[in-house]
Amino acid sequence: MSKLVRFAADILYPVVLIFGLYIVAHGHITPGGGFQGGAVIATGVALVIVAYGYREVTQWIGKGGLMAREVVGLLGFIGTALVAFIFGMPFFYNYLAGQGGLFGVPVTYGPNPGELNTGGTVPLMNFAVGIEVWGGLALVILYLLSGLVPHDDHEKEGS
Amino acid sequence: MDQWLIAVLILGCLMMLAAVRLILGPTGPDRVIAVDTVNTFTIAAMVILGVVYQEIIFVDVAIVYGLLSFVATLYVAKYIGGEL
Amino acid sequence: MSVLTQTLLTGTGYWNSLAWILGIAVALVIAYLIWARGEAGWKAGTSQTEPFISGNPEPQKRQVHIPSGNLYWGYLEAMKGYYERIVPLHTGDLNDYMTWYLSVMITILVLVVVFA
Amino acid sequence: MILEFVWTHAPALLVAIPLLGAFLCPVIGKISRTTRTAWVAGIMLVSAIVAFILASRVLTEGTVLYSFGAFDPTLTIPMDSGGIPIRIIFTVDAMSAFMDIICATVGFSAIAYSLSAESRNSGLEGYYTLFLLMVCGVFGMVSTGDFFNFFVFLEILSMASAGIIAYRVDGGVAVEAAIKYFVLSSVGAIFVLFAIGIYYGQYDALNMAVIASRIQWSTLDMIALVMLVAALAMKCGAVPMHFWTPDAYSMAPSSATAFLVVASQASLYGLFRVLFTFYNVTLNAATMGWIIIILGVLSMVVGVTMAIPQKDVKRLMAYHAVSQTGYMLLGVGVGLAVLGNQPLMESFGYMAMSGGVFHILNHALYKGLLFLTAGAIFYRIGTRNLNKMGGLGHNMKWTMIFFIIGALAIAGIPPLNGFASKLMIYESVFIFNPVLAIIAMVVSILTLASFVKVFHSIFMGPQLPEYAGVKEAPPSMLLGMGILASLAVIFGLFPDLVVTTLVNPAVHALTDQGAYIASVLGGA
Amino acid sequence: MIPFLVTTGIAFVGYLILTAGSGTIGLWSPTELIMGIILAVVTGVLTRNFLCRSRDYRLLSPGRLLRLLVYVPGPFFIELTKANLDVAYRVITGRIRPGIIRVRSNLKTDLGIFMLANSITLTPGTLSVGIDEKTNDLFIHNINVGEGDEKKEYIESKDLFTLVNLPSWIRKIAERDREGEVS
Amino acid sequence: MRKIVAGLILGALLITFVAMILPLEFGSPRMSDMDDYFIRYGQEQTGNNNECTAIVFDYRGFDTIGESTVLFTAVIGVGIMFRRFFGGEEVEDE
Amino acid sequence: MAATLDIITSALLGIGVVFNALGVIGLLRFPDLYTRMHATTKATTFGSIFTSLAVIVYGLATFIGKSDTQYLTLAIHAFLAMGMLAFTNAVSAHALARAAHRSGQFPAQAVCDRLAEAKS
Amino acid sequence: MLWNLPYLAVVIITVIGLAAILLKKNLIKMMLGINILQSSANLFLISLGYREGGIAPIYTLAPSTHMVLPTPQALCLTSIVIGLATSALMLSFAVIIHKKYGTVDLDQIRRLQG
Amino acid sequence: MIYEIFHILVLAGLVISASLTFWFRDLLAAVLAAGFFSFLISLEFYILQAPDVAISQAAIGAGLSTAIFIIAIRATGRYEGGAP
Repeated sequence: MSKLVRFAADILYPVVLIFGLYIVAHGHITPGGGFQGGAVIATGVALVIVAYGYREVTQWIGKGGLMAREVVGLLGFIGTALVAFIFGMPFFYNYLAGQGGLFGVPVTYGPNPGELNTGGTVPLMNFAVGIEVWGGLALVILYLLSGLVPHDDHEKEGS
Repeated sequence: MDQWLIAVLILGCLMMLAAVRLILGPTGPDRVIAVDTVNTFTIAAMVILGVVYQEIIFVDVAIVYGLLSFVATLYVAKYIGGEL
Repeated sequence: MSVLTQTLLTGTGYWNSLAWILGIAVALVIAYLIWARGEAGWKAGTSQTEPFISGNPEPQKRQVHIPSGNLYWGYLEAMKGYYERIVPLHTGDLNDYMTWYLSVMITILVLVVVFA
Repeated sequence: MILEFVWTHAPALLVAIPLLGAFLCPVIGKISRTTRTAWVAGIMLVSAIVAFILASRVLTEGTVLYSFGAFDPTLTIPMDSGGIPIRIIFTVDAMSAFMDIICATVGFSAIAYSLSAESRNSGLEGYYTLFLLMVCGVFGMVSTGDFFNFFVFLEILSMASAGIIAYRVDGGVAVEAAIKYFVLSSVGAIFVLFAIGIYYGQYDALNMAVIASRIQWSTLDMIALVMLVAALAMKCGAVPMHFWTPDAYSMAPSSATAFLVVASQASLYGLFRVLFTFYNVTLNAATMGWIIIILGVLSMVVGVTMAIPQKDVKRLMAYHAVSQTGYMLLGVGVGLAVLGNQPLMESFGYMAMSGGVFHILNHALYKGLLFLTAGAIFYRIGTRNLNKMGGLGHNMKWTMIFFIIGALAIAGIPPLNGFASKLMIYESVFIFNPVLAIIAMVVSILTLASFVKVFHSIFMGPQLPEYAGVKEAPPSMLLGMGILASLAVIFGLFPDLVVTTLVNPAVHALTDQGAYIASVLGGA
Repeated sequence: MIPFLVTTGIAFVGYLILTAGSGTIGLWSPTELIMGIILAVVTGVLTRNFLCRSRDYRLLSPGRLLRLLVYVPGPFFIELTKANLDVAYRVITGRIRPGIIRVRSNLKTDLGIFMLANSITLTPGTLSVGIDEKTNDLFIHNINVGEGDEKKEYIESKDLFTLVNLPSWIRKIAERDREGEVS
Repeated sequence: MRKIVAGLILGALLITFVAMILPLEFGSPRMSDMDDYFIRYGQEQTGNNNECTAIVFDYRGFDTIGESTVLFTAVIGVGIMFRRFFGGEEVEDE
Repeated sequence: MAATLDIITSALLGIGVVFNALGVIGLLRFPDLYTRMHATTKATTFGSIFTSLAVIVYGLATFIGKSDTQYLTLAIHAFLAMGMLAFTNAVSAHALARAAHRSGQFPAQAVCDRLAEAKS
Repeated sequence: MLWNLPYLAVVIITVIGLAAILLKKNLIKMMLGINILQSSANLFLISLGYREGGIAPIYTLAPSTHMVLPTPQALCLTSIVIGLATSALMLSFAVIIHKKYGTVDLDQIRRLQG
Repeated sequence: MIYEIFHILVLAGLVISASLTFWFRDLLAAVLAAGFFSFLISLEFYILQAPDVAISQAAIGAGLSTAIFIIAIRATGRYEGGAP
């Protein structure tokens, strides 16, 4: 794409990123959450990809890094759930809610604008899912685009 | 409060009118601008509906829309331009 | 242990594991006896291993081999009318697959509604 | 200590361990081949052990409940939620334990087999990831007690299956098979989602026990029943909707095919769960039973007749899989047709259902074994075309023995396991309707005939010159086949062991709707 | 290091704008501020090479920022209004004389050409169709090409705007201070 | 032929679905015990103002891990499709 | 107070809707792609800015009246949506026009086409 | 007032999606049909949970606490993700099919038959 | 009243855009119609008070889904049943 679009992508990518992270972080008090925020960020990556083209982007954003992001997100999710076993609780027990400290501040009941540090394990899981979706959806786009760029191997075994 | 609802209704009608160009449009880019127009109206309608419902948080949806429909347009444009 | 030797009741059938093990053992003993009656003069690598077909030379392995397509020729010929109808149904067309699926769904629905 | 922990948390670990293994597999696969091998085999072994522990717990204690995220039962079924569980509950009854055991056994054998069978391919960490995800999907589908959760695991299973069917990309035929399977299964899954919506809209509940306890026979329930039955019957390959089966089974890698059999049986489990646990006697049992019987008979006949002229060995076996699915549907359908009638149930209904359910286990064993032997042959000679094969018995003796065991078992020759379940089906169905039993026997004979052909054309005959240098399959493949073959023989010799300990509890768990509801909702 | 700081700062400001009205420290609550710093650092680490690709920090000086803030609702909005009235006139009457012309911009920086192109797209009956990547010349589709303009090789960018000289504003915002330094 | 069959099927499905929606009533769910429980107690039990997130990540968290797994499966599947091959690939035969 | 607010917001909404309508009419009426793009890009952006402005004015006025911070948030978020809209609309219009020109679609009734000349 | 119109829309959209699946020969078109079908299922779920005059199930400073049912929204989120994953996998299959067969016409993607 | 009319308009738009997706033979136009469908269904979710789902559908339908479909069209071919 032209220089203007590339410049716009450069400007918009941080904006999209911070906005996606905002959606992820506020998943438990405003609409949004891990999946939505992750999808927003992944769309930001797709924006960079479309502005600069597949070959150039793969030098900055590797598939390995995205896959690592996805695996880390999933492990964080399942790990957050598994930690409940250490406390002798069942799988997916919300062991932080209402306990005070990090993310455990008791909420005021009824309509209120909400505090960030409530919700127990939910914000942690939100972040984990956000990271996972970020990696996953960006990888899907990269892989599909790699189907358009002919590799040498593909050329050979295509017959 | 009626003015908000009337504005939303008119925007809805305009959306349908823009869909006419989506049907007629002889070439790809014509259809793309029709969809782009619908998209703009959707965002405007969402912002106004946020006031109608008295729910401030709903406006976030419009921001997401504004940011992301751009990407789809870029992909289509890149495809039409033969660069993809 | 009792479960191992119990008889499986199938209404009219009879299935005792002990009886089967016994039967297999007897069969093995008989097989051993037959095997033991054979002569011990066999040697590998001699002309003993080659087949003797009325003194003629051994045909090519390829010619002796019967490929599977030639098996059951008679059966396929007899059932030709059936196969001519059933094989073309497997068109390999995805639309047909979907059509079959949805039509079976509709049929079941009609049956259920009618007989309800 | 650890045993106690596993004993308590077995239902959660059953899904969590394969998931963890799958999530780490792409990373660990990057380190080295041996690490990856050890990781995959270890994960599969551990989850198999957990499955067996869970099964033993179910068989000793009765239905096991595990609710995610709450110890306190009042948090799961609180006083003022109208008696509806608010969290996801895993309800592992005897039928689920039965399916868990099948999945664990076949999964472990197939993994052991695949360690050397697939070693020549690229992208192996993806392969093993998808395999573990399939295992996870089957475990989740069979042990969940929440209907939406069932849908999610169904999607995981079908997606992982589609990926694994398309695994050998080159040529494109595998991808074609995968896309056919995947389009069908995703449309089916959408209908399942519609059915979930209908249940939710009517009863405001997603828990299976709650739906079962409240279900009536209204129009909406009828439509939901039809959607579910059609979708799940399609996914297990009943006849007018079986077209994807030969495509997918013949094109997947062999170890995955052995597991795809289990995957389609998980859908069969879902079908039985819907029919027996949800509707049970509110259903018009005779109509629905006859529908299932007709599907089963069609599957048997069409499957076996289509199998005979096939040239591709795996495609032939896939048609046999369709045919064997017909036996299960027939047995269980007869049980369903007489469901409300207690004397008839006592005289032959339970027996027919035991036959059908026992056949699930047997089919998984011998069909898995047959697919694995076909894969071993393909691994060594590089073709699946029966016309090009011949004389392999000289080179691959162990494979031949395993193939004989599998072929005789599928044909129902005593004393192998196929005979036991088929005998139960024949005799009970004969009382119900003699024609059906005769059809079943004829199909069995045709199965034997078809496998005689396969056996003859693969192993018999003179040693062909182009296959002179063919060696025996590698040891890990033999291990995988050996496990299944020995189980087939043992279950054939001691069928009563299985029938009394596993199958009869499973059948009673299926038919007894009240016990299922009571175990979740407590009392009443 | 500077790109990281700049990006982090901008991201933090963005986060603060998004969460305004959440608490009592100014408009923000303490947890929001802490979370904002963390997320801004993450954004800074990941996108520092995108936002500051050209290593051009001119816009950071307060004077230019102020001018930008004045520019958007001021001259730009006036032109926008005028352009829309123009479009309304043409929509109703259907009187058009389109053509693609070349505009010499004399802008060097990416930001400058970006602002000019967007201003052109949104303002008088013009639409930027292409850009010459070397000389930063814009190709513009004009809905009503002036008499005689189609003969010229190129036209100056300030001729496009009738009320306010937008290119000079952009130059003051995005380019070097004195035009003499442009080389 | 195909069009006729498809038309019949679609017509039957249309009737089925219309029969499906007729007993339902838009705007007033038949029962809402479970959801009323979520609305009433969700905030104090999990500390989430957003009940939807509370359900997604707490009450039905296990569904969500299934959902993430579905996405992961899709990514792995797509990755397998577009992988680079090395020599010695298994060959298909017809 | 409330009546004044109603009048102001109604006026802003009215302007916005009118310009949006003009944009759609232009979209339907103009002969070729580029002129249509003129209509949609400018008019709908301008119209949507005005509808958003109505929301912003409403939010700020209510914030000042009730001193309830959520209305401030409403105004800010509406402002952000507006900004995003203007920004992305301009860039996507440019990208689309460029792509259309690259794909060989030239303006109808054009008096001159320097880009095609420059490319050839 | 509104009667069952959203449900009616769901029905029509579902039938259109199924028609695309049954009649269209192009794989991509078929996938668009599946996409539409998936969306209609989502819309069905959300419509089930709507309560007349309810507000979104989020405790902000909204005027009342008469909320729409939250569970269908949670289910719908899951189902949307599943739909996207399905589309991605299917499209990658279609791309590979085109690479190997040179077509996405279903009449020609029939090497597996009989 | 106005609100209901708007609601009905959106539902009608949904049906129209779905049939357009079915009807177009140019796949690019079909994908654009699917994008239009996605906008409208997101607006419908918004109207039905499900902002979470609306954001999700916006992010998926507006951005990623269209992009993926466009890439697939580029990789396969633009016209259904061969070029016109």
